[in-house]
Amino acid sequence: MAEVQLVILFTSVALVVIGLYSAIFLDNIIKKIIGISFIEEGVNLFIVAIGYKAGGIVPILMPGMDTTWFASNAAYPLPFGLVLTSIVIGASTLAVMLALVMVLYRRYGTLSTKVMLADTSKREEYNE
Amino acid sequence: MNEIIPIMVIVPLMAALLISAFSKFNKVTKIFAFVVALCLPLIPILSNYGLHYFGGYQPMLDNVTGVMYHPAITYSFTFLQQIFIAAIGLLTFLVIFIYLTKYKKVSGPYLFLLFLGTAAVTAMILTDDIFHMFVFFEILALAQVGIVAASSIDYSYEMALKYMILGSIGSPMMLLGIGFLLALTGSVNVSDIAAAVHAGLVNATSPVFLLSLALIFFGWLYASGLPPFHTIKSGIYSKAEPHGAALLQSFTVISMISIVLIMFRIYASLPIFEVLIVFFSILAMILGVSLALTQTDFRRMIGFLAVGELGFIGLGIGLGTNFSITAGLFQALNEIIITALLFIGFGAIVNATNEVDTRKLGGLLAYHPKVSIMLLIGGLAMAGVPPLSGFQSKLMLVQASLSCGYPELSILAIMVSIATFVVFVKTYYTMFLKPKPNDLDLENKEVPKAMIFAMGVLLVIVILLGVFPDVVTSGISNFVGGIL
Amino acid sequence: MSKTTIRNLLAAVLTAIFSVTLFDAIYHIADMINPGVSYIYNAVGTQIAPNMVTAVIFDFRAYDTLGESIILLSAGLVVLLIFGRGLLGDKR
Amino acid sequence: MLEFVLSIVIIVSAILALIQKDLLKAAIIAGFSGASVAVLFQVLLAPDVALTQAIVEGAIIPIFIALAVKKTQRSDD
Repeated sequence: MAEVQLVILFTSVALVVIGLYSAIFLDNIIKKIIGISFIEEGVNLFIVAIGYKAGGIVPILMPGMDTTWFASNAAYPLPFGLVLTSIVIGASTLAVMLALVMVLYRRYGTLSTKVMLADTSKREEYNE
Repeated sequence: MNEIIPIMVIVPLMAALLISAFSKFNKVTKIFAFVVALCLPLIPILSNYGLHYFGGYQPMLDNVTGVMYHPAITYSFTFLQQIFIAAIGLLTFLVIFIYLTKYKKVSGPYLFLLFLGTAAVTAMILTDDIFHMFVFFEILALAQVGIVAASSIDYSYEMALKYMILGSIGSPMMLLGIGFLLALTGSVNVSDIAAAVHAGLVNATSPVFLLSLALIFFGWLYASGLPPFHTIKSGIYSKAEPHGAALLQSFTVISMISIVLIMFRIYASLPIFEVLIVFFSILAMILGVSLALTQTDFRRMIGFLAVGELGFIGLGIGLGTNFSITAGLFQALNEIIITALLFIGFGAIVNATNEVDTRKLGGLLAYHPKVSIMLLIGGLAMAGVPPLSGFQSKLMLVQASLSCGYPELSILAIMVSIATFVVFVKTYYTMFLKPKPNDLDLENKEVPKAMIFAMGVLLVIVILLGVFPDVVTSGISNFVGGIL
Repeated sequence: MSKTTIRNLLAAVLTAIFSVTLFDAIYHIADMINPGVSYIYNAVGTQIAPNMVTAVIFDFRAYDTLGESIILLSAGLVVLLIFGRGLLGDKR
Repeated sequence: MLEFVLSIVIIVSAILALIQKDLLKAAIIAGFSGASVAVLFQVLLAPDVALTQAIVEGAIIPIFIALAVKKTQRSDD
């Protein structure tokens, strides 16, 4: 176990907690979305930190390296591959959310969640 | 190796891509979508059972530790997958048929989303790889949001944004749980993880393992719309076009059972796992039915009833015996078909009257007799009246909970069934039997023929499954014996 | 006490419990990491590509990468749909 | 030592982004946090992931958020 890894794991969880706090408690929808991007960042950082190997090397075979030595010293490539996928997924969902916010802002003229996402069943009764 | 298995996902995926690219040619798109949709239920029925390793990588032995690992994504195709993929394929065909006959000009993105959702749930139920399931789960979430946003119902964007925000909290939590499992076992293949847990390589009582269960469980609650997500899920159904809602609820059911089966294979040794599932299922049953009773919008009412029915599936799986899991999965199959029937039927009513408030409707029996009879049979099947299919699965559930030594649960299940019946009959009475209000305007429309056809097909399946349940249950029982 | 206050309080307590559990689990997990299948990737992958991450995402798990590109495409289409292309009925 | 500094930078900039009143500045600070995470990926022996992260979280997401802020109101009250 390495100190580097522990520090980074703690950072990742702190990011998740900060993001969770802002996604639950902040009222401004853009702030909520920034918080959600922090959650995704934290989870990605956590998974990459799993792949770290203390004293290891980058999992790229340089010319002249012995393959058996490489196999026992390289960092773990599976988590890195998973994170590459999940970064793109996070960005795509974020783009869709921002598009919805931009359209809804035109209708309500505010970014407050309390106004924008009020309970629809209550609002329908109110409008009638 | 079985080469046909990935075709089941690739066909709807490629159809979606081609339709979105060539949506300018209206007629060609229509014919193409119809033909592909017709193929969807046929492919699983015609193909053989087996495993498919992508890239041809067979399981490999790690020389250092002596453990077998699956290096590539694995798809497994058995009777359970076959029956569910055939059901979702048939439903997709009916929904696309209704859509194509309803609108003159097809919308490319909407057809894209319908096919994409089908491909995503097919991959989710086929896959044996937890991260691959997560990827297609995200695709499914985007497709659901798109289907809701495309509808012409008021406040659909608000509902889509709400669902999206909850989803962006729920799915990273699930990914975090997957990350914990990856750290503990070094693999994302479910067979590998389950083998590691059973061999005792993972300390099953460590807080890390429990936390991974909690995180994946949270993602499952979001995916299946059990409490605390029941309101948003029924809201999603009521804000989509009726035929879209029929497909959305089947997506929910299939993603629910595919995630819960994966969790069951990994965590079945933990006693708290089954307690958690039963607890949330009971909560869903009670909340679903009691909230359905208070609704005046009948789409919302069916949405809450659908959530309540999900509780029965969870109850069967949470009891954990072979018989009860078979009952739960059979209930899942019945629910897909019955709820789709109800959504399409009530959608026909919306189409004909442009009114969703039960208080303003009445006397529709004289105007739409076919729809009302079929809806009545669907509702009775949902409530569990013999000899329809809902009765068979609920009877199995009651027997299962009795034989597990929980008579309280069976009494509760019967009471919830009765409450479902009451809710349905109340709504049915106000819509169809009560005298017609004076200000209700019914001059114009016929119910589309495609909707009647779809309801008829689904009704035939409901009756057939009710009379011959053994066709399905014996196969599911074999599958369950394999995972226990 | 209004309903929103109670709900906020409950959410705060749950978030606090969750964060403490998460930190605790993280502290334990650093000792429990198991490389698992990554050894196989590092041993077999050298015959496929010099970069192991490329070998993972384009060979062993290429199907995930297909899913990723589908997500990008569908996000683009959903954004176009939200801005008004291909909606059903006469919305706006 | 580098990872300590970067961790503190990431957490502080995340908090700063969330208490910032001006949403445009918040977007830029969030991008700064994402770019620092990319450097941490480099420390963790994952250069490919670091490249993707630097492009996506460091540039594309702040640009998306800034676009959304430009089309909506700029401050948070």
